[in-house]
Amino acid sequence: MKKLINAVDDFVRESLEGFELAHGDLVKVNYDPFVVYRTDAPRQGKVALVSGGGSGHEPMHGGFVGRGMLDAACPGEVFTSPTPDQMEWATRKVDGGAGVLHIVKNYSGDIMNFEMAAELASESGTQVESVVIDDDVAVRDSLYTQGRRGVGGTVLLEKLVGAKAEEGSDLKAVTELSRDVIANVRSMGLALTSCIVPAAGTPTFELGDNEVEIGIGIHGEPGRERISMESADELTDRLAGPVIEDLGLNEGEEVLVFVNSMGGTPLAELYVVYRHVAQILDQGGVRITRRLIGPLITSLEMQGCSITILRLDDEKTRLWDAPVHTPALRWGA
Amino acid sequence: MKKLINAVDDFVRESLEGFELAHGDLVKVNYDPFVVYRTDAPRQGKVALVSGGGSGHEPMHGGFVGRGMLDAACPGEVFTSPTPDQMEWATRKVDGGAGVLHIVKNYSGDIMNFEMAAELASESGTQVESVVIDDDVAVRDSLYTQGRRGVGGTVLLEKLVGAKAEEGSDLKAVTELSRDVIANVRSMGLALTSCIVPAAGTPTFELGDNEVEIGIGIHGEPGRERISMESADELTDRLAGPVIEDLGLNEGEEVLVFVNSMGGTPLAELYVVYRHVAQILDQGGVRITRRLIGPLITSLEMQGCSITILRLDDEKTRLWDAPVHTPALRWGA
Amino acid sequence: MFSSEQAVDWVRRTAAVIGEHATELTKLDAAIGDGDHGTNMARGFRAVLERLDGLPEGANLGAVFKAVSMALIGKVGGASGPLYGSFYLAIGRELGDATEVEDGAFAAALRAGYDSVVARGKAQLEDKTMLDALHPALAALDAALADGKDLGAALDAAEAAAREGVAATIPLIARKGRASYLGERSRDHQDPGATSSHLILGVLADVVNGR
Amino acid sequence: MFSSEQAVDWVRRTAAVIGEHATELTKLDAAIGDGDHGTNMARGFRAVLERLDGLPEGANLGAVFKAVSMALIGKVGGASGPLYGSFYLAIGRELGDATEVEDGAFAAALRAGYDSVVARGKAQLEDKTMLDALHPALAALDAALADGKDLGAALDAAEAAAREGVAATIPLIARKGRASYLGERSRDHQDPGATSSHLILGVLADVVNGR
Ligand SMILES: Nc1ncnc2c1ncn2[C@@H]1O[C@H](COP(=O)(O)OP(=O)(O)O)[C@@H](O)[C@H]1O
Ligand SMILES: Nc1ncnc2c1ncn2[C@@H]1O[C@H](COP(=O)(O)OP(=O)(O)O)[C@@H](O)[C@H]1O
Ligand SMILES: [Mg+2]
Ligand SMILES: [Mg+2]
Ligand SMILES: [Mg+2]
Ligand SMILES: [Mg+2]
Repeated sequence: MKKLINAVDDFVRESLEGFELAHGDLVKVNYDPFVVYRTDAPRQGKVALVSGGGSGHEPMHGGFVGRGMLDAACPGEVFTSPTPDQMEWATRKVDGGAGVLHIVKNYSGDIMNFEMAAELASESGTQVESVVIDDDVAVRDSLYTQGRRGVGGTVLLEKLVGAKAEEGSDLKAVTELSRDVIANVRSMGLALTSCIVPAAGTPTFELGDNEVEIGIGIHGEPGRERISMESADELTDRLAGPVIEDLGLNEGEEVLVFVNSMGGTPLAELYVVYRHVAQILDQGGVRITRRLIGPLITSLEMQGCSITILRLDDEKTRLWDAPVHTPALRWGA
Repeated sequence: MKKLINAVDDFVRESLEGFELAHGDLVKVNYDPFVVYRTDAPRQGKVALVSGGGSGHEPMHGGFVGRGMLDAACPGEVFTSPTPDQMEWATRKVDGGAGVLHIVKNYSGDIMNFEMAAELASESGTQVESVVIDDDVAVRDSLYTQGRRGVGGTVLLEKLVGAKAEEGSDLKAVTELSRDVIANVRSMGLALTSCIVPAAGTPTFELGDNEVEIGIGIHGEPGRERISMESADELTDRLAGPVIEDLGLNEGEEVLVFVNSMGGTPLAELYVVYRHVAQILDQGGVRITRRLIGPLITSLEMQGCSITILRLDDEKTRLWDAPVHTPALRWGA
Repeated sequence: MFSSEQAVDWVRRTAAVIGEHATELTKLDAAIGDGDHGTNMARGFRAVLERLDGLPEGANLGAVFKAVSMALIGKVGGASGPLYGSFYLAIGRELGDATEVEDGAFAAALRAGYDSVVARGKAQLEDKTMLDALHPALAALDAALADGKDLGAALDAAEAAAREGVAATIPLIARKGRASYLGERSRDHQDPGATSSHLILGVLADVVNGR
Repeated sequence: MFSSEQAVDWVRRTAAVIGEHATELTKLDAAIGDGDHGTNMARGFRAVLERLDGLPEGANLGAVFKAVSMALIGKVGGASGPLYGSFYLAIGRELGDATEVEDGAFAAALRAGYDSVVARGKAQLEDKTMLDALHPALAALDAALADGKDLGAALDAAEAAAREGVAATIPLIARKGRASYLGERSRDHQDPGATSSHLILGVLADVVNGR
């Protein structure tokens, strides 16, 4: 394992220290327990957004803390859900009296830890709502299983809901928008290589020189099928197809397309993928009116990509365009 | 070789097509010859900036075309200098009557191709100046050799000079600022893995499981020495030391620190590196007042990083903060 | 009878055993999860040891298990953190300020721990989770005690049942936890959480039997 | 005598030979450069072939070499693009609208090509570049012609000298081009550009000798 780290056990903390040193104008970091929060927290009267998840997905979530997006993020160990004390600390810290929304990705660990935190926080009188995002169409949904994972849609959710909260909407409206976004966003990803979890030191899975894992999760969980390597356009068809179908997109609709790198895939290749997504949607008469391209929800150094499509309406488009100023996403400010 | 590409020969063009589809509000792409240029070019009375170099370093340079930065960029084949017809086409296209500055990285190929283009363009009456950036301290400089390579400093140069030109400064002033920036910026990089040039299909160089290439170029040119793996802090010392020494930084000075990923190294590791750079400079009494962290001048999927330090003064700080709106860098707009 | 001393002994030795099996647990999790179960559990039980050092001499059973649960909830993360945290939390709540309890009372406490794992995780039997090791084990424990066996013998029966439960997870298709994302492909793999549950019960049997 | 037909033949056969040796050239460049010399040259000479197809029957020498140079300048990129582009451009300028020239005139044209490579690249002998193959070759060519040898024999001498020149680049430390960044480490590697120059002259000798 060759990584730019010191002691494995110090990786998350040292990375957070560098992050705070770099972006101290926007964020502060608490180290026990780990919480990244806005320097201006709590914002009185504003609904506060708290998200969190395992580390190794940078810039998500810490990179999305700041004006127009999250109030706090709770980084767990690499690929491991954060613990309730983190979410509780964050919730108390950013609560501005208007309530706190927990943005949770659909993993049993994340859900249970956030649940415990919400229980603790409500005991102390804070009003907490939580929403669970499950946009990964690679996982067939069912009442009897864990259901779909939360992946790329999380980034878009945090941007849109962050803008809504920044506008001064109340907890009910912010929560409703979250559910609306979750209902209108889908994703699917693939891996060309595995990643190496520092604590493990060896690749999470083995992938042959000519193999691709389709439907990979963001934690190196194996996907639904393993195929032999294909062209970028063919692979793009495999990801975009299920996403478009599951969204039930119709001619004339407007969407935001998000092509994400798993960490190790360079930007130039993402544009090759975006090119074909645009061709596919164009053939279907769907209009791409907004887009996001880059490594925003990653799996350490994994090579691969994911495609996320969000159905837009006027409000979502307006909220997407609203100013955002965080370490990882910035415009209009 | 597993990459998200179609036919190898179509890679650069298809990536540019995706890039134009994604960022058509900011840039247009000409396909014969390849040139990325601002949608609003030529800007009458504004000094125009033209840069270029091999592809495979995305987002550089095409991602830096737009308001407050470049007017045009000429992408060559992967890791191969663009050809004179590209620079000539770009120069004519963006010339707004106030002259054109060619920003050239110090590689014999880049220099010779830009030279030929400048000769052709001046024949047709356009006033062309050119500056050569050579910030890589890994290469020992000498009158008798090619001299240092142009690496990370190029990104900072293009931002600062872009802001200067946007302000309406004339060709002389813009050229002088360029030379001033070049005199005050130094870089050095390392590689943990090689990259694979699509046309070659095999790694440019072999690096053992425990080896690091110190002083790597951005084209997978071997560096100055190969050592066995060390901790992030030790490796950071190896890069930052020569950079700081060569810049001759003194206590009390202000700098911009740019920690760059070679493409395959995840953001979380860059922050570990940034953390230690900050510690080193802090010990030396040097103040980091601006910073840039991310994959901005890459070598395809190579794992590794580079550290660039720019000595700041009031003007450079002001120009850094000036609004920029390009596909890859955006603030204040 | 089960005493605070045995409780501390159980937990300390569990920490050691989890440490020894961390790599194995992580490997199992890498196959159908995300490859961190061993690391999570080892990190959690290291924190448990620190907490125990902070406990006063002769602390009661409630205090011991509360400390264990807080350490796990605060350090394990993932799915197993809240689950094992709830497990020990409920055991401690059940045993309260006693420093020694009857076999039946201890068995009832373990049952309360199990119920709270179910409440937290909302999994069902044969979802390929730790429940598939814990449930048969506690059933065997109760049955053995009902037959008049002593706690040591009953816990050996429980350990054996847990071991079978772990083996029985192999053919199952996961319906909870990360492994569930794999659907069919989760078959033919042993569940890591069931495996760690079996290890924990094994240590308990050894402690009570003075091995 | 050297004719337009021979010129076209030279260039077409060069395209084939470069294609065959592309991988070798790229390998050499990967060792001390950036691993694209073969790809660059092959891409350039494919463009050359297209240009030649566009040339009118019996085009003069100036037109042929101008076409070659434009194709290379427009398609090779890198360092070798402008350099070989300048090489053929100067040759063409020198030969102008003739369709056939004396041996001495052709040798002088090659010399002019060489001079313009020097002017463009500002390299010196023993900088470990294509100059180290071209220079000894042209010296041998001139000497042989001065001895009264015919062009074919003189070009064989030139090819032999170029081959030695290529070998002589191996111990050199590069002072120009990417290889120069390696300093000491550029030693013990053969220069790719010198190698391609030798291939080009080899084809010329074959063509003129009717091989
Ligand atoms: N809802 C649940 N109920 C009971 N046990 C569960 C549940 N979800 C997961 N588990 C157990 O947790 C184990 C995985 O734990 P761990 O790897 O530490 O957490 P994570 O899956 O978040 O990485 C699984 O093997 C399974 O036994
Ligand atoms: N200044 C120069 N003068 C003469 N030849 C040069 C010069 N710089 C480079 N070369 C030649 O060019 C060759 C490399 O060509 P190529 O790999 O195609 O370009 P690049 O180095 O830009 O990738 C070197 O092997 C060397 O022979
Ligand atoms: Mg986990
Ligand atoms: Mg090159
Ligand atoms: Mg796990
Ligand atoms: Mg080369």
